Amino acid sequence: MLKLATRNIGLENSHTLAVARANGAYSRLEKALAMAPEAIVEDVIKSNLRGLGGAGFPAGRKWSFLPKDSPKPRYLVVNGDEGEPGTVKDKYIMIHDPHLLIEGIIITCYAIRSHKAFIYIRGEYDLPIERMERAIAEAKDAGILGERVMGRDFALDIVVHRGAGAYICGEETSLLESLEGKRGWPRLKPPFPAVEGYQRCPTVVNNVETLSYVPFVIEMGGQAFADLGCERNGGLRMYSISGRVNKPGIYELPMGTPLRQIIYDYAGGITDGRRLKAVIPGGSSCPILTADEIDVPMDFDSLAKIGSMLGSAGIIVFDETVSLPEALLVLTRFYAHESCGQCTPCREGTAWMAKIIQRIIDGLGRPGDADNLIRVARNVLGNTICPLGDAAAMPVMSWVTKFRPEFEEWIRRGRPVSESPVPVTRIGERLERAAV
Amino acid sequence: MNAGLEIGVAVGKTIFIIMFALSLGGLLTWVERKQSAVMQDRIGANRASILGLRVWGLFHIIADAVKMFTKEDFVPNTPHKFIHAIAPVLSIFFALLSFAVIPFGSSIVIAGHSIGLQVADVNVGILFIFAMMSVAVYGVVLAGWSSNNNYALLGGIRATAQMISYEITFGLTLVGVILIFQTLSMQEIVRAQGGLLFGFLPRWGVFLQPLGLLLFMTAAIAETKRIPFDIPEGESEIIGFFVEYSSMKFGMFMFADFIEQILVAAMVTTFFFGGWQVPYLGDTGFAFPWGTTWDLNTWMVESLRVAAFVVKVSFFCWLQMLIRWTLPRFRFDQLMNLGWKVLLPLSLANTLATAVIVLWVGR
Amino acid sequence: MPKLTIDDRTIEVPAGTTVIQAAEKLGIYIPRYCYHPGLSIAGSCRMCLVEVEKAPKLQIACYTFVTDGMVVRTTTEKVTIARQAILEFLLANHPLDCPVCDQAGECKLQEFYMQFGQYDSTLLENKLKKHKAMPIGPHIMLDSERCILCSRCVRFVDEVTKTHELGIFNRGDHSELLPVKGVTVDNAYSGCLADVCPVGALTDRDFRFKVRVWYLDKTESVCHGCARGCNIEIHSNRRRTHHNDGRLIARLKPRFNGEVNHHWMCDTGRYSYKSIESDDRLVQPLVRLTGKGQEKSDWTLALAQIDEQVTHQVGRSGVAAAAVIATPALSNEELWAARGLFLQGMKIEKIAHRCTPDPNGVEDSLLRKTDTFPNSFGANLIIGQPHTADPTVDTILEAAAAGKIKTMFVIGGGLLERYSTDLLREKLRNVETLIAIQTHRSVLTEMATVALPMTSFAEMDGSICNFEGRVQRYNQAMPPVGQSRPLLDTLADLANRWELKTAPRQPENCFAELAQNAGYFAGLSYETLGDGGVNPSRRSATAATT
Amino acid sequence: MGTVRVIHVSERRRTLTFWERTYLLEVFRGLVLTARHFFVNLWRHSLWLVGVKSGPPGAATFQYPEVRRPQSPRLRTLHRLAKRPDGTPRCVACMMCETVCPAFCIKIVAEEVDDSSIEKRPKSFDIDIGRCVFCGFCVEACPEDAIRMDTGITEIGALSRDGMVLNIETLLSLPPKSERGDKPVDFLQQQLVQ
Repeated sequence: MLKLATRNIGLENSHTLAVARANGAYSRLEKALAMAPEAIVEDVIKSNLRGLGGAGFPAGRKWSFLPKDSPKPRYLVVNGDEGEPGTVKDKYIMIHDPHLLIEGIIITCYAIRSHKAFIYIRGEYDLPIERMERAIAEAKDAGILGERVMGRDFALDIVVHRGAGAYICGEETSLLESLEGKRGWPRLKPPFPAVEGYQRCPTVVNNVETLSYVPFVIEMGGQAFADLGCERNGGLRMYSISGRVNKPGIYELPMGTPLRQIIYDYAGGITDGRRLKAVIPGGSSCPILTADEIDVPMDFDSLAKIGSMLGSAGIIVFDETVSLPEALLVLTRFYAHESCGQCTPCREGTAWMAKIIQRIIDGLGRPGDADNLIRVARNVLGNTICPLGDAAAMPVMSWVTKFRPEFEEWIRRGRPVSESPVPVTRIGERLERAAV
Repeated sequence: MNAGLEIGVAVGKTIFIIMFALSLGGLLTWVERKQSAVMQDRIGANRASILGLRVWGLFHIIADAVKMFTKEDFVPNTPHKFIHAIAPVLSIFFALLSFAVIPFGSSIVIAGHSIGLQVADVNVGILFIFAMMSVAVYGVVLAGWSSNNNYALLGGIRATAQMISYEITFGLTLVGVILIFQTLSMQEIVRAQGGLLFGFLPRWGVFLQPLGLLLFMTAAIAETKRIPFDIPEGESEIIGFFVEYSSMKFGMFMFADFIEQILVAAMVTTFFFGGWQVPYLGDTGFAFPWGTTWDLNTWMVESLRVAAFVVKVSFFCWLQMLIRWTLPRFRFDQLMNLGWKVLLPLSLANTLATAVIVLWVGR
Repeated sequence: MPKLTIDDRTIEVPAGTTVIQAAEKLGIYIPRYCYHPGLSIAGSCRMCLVEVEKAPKLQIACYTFVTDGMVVRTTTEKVTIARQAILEFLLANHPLDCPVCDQAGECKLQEFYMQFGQYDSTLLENKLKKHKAMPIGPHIMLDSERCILCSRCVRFVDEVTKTHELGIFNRGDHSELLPVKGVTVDNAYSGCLADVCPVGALTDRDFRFKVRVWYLDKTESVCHGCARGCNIEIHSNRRRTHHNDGRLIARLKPRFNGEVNHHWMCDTGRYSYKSIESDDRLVQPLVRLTGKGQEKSDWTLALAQIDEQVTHQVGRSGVAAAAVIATPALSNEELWAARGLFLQGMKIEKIAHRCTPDPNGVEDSLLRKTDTFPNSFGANLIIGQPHTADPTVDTILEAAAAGKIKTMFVIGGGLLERYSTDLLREKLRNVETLIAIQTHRSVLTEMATVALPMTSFAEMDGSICNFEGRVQRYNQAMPPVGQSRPLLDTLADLANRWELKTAPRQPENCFAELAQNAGYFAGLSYETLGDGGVNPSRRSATAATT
Repeated sequence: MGTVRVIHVSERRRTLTFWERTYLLEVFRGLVLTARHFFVNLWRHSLWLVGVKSGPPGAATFQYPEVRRPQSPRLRTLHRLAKRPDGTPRCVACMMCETVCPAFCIKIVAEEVDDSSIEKRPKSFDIDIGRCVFCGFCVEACPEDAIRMDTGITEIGALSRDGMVLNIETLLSLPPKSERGDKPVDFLQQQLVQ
């Protein structure tokens, strides 16, 4: 089984420079620094490396959007906010192989001619922050970072920025706002960060995982990397799988691995041999898949084709004992809580949906509620500044549409579905009933 | 019979007939309200009470009288204050005077003296009544003129025009009656209606002069200036000759109206409905057409006859009320059209036809 | 110049124009909350969503810049549904406060809901509770529940006043507009917050519950608070006289003029209207008869007294001992009439308008000016320049104090803000015949031989020149207070009595005469002045360059 | 529901038949009609008089003021101002009624109240009943259901025009008909006391 980004995970002290170097770290950097920056960008474009934070925008293309003749400084911002429920991949890279990330950052900065990079890590990630800071210090001491990177005429400084723990700060423009010290509110686009980003200067914002694959693109060459994956989705990626499976965890697999294979072959199938009910394929904001839809290849394009998204590849598996309305309540409450409050549809819509679902769970549902949920979600969808509104609306729409009988039953009876062969776990009972 | 007794009898009869007219007139003010109310699904005046006693509003007569007497007597700024004051008196005076020739019974014999139940058995009674009614218009005209008010004057002029127009019909219809009964004496006319027609029908004017009755009633109502011929007054919209009158002077006009109404009822009774005659009742008792007889003494007969007269008059008062509360007012042009173009030709024709028939039958 | 089509109508607009602006040019009004032409673009209310051809989603018109060949539709079903949805969202947590809300009647939520809203609400959920009726400054009341978080106010204090008192706190639907902790919103322009707020979240404490806005009549006017001459609207309450404590003028609102004040006005100007109907207005002529104290009088007697006293005094002490102070609080027309009567008619050389600068004057880069007289520029043109003597008020007061002035006219307000009561009393002690034509009672009317009430700017048409020389006209908003009369009438009456040439009594005609005689105003009339005024100095400058 | 029958004016002004034009028969018919009413009513009155009260009465009259005409619950009668449970007026002086009033008979002066959940209340609330046309628009317009026309009071009188102006105390003191029952309120008396 080929391992790239997770190659060093599991080695003892893999986070130290010594261990990392012994296992290949910074060898790709040497190679990269010998190349022309344009060639690196070219190679990355060829590699079909997609933005693995969730949007799936080709990384190389993003880099190429930086204005060529701007006198302003350029910045690389690494998005380590990893707020999407069900996703834990960046954390592992930063904890276990920070030097891989640093290597990726240096290569990218070299490729985009940036001399300053920020790593924005979510506030709750104590250990990753500690490891990253230590790794940067080590790299600086070793002359890998600093005024002269690897002794070349290329200066690079990496700053670790600790976020304060807002889901919205995973969105690139609000991340930049947050980085600038402001309230984490998404910006209007255009201009995109590539043109006006951090401090209104050209900025590339990439996910930790994306940048961690950059050294391998250099190592293998763009085409070879692309061939690992499937069409237009190059290389591997890390799938975090959680929920009712026997072996939840992170699996680094090629792009396009079928979902069924991931669940049954790698994650060991459903707990206690129960029936699969539904799967969220790429983090909680992605539309849900029913048990019949899991033969889909896990890549950006295939999932988009069936109306879902690969997102951050945070697979969440629900078995037949899971009460979906209650699970949806957890999700919508999360989004209502994390909505930044800037634009109207998201601010009011997320909270409204959460209130409706809460009311249904409380047994006070009304006949029109399911339709109203879909209608509210549709009104939020696409009308917001940033994708958080969509992220909140899409699950509601897909869950209520695909599992409508279960919702209707709850609305009608005011309690969970009765026909379930096994007792349904009441998630709601474990939730504190703080006002949404 | 000595002169003193004769005067006493005359005074007695006069008092009787005046009391009859006045009390019935007073009663009619109550009847007017009550009858209209009952006709219109209402209750009518019933609030006046003495010690909580209401007797269906009868005390309203007294209340009205008290009110009329105690209200301010407003006299308009007019140079003819005397005429203004005398006009209502004229109105009521001539109306009452006409009752002198109305026979309210045959005659009674007291202590051998036969006393005719009529104030004055004038042998030209019809002409007398006719004259009195014609003179009554002065009251109205003078009232309108002396009020020094354009509206009152116009009302008076309308009254004159109306009364003159209808007087002709009024007179001509009576010509038919005179032709048939061949007398001008009221008592004689009543006595002439005592027989039977075709052996069973009372020989009343109504059967001999049906068209005459109709025309007479119409003209007579017009003479009394009551709805539908109330153009001289028209209280509700066009107002009339007594607009400047108040207090008892106004009351006298109103009262004159009611007196005239009784008078018309009495005349209709006398001319067309056999006056005091009771069908089949002779001087000695009833003699029914089928041969049955029922003897009664003179007093009984005479009482029945007076009662019959009172009942008949009351009925025609009621009938006039009914008409007054049923029909809407004529427009002035309609009034004139009716008078000159319908009633006058009809009454002429009626007179002519009567004359021809009387001649033919007489021959 | 890109050419675009909005609702099947084509327009060519400069590059950099947004769709909302282009649509406005076509007369198509796109509803908006957060967009304000005087502030930066937030794009957060999403009310202005429109359909742009080839765009996958609806676009916000306020932040979509026009491109050539762009096709925009503002009335499609998609747009209608989106607008209904946005209004539904905005109202989800909006309290049903309209009955007690001062904004009702000019509230954009009401207006747009009536126009674009979906009338059947599907909302069953409870509304959130937030802070209500918080006085956050001397002039502004905040009701967070009513706030729709459009952030106009936040941008106003950040971008216009740069005082940063307001912020949006908390997240999601708990977001709440609040003043920064420990800060009161007391900047010099805080009243504008009530103007920018499209709903009833920020309301004017001064206007609170006085009149319902639908009873107000609007008159275009110019602020007389300082030399800036901000364009304003006088909102008067003539229809329900028992409201607003029985006063006619309810509030002043700024009127957009890109050359003068843009959308704003300062608080000093905004609340200056209170003096118009204040209790210390002079409402009746006052006459001091020889040997008696000052008494209330009527116009006929007062004018006769002026005639008699001034003729007598001037006859005794000569024209040289006569002086006139016509303050720059007067309009151009009034100054012109005063000049005609006193300088040309009566040949009084000592006619002054210039005062010592206001020691308390404040000035900032936005609007406020040190000179609190509204018409210094015009007074200088009309009274000052063509007249060689051109004394200042100070020199005249000195001369009066020295006993050289026996007859004096003091016309127009504003002197009391520059000179203390005691100082004036001291300086004018020796003036024997003092004629004061004033709007308010003061030491001047108190000392006056005859004091005549005159109308304030709200009761009269007129024109003034701001500090740049822009000639702007204002209109009568209410009938004269008490027995006060327009100064033009008073001066014409006096001129008639002295058989001197009179200036027209109608301000419009008077201005026409002024335009004929004073070069600066040449070619101007009330019509050409229009709503925004004209700056002849700039006109000549541009004429010179071209 | 049936369709609406349109009556044309020409249809109503049809020409009269000969017998109608002679008028005589019509007069007679009219007299019969009124006479029938007279006798039927007289009969009914008589029955009632002798104590047979089961039949219909002879007159539709209500012996006011002893007997009052039953009021429809929807009848618009004298206004009152509703109170909150704590006795303060429900009215928040929003001026809706004043604005909608076609007779301009409502005059409200608002004032501020410390309670931030109410904020506004009427300082004075005058209705000039002498001007009121009882259209009920004020009740329709009221967003707080504060002004109601359910007192059942229809006898409104005063000895002066000023007396017809009801102030806030009077309006608040009036009970709804449902509470008052049929007990008549001597409204004039109340006015005179003031």
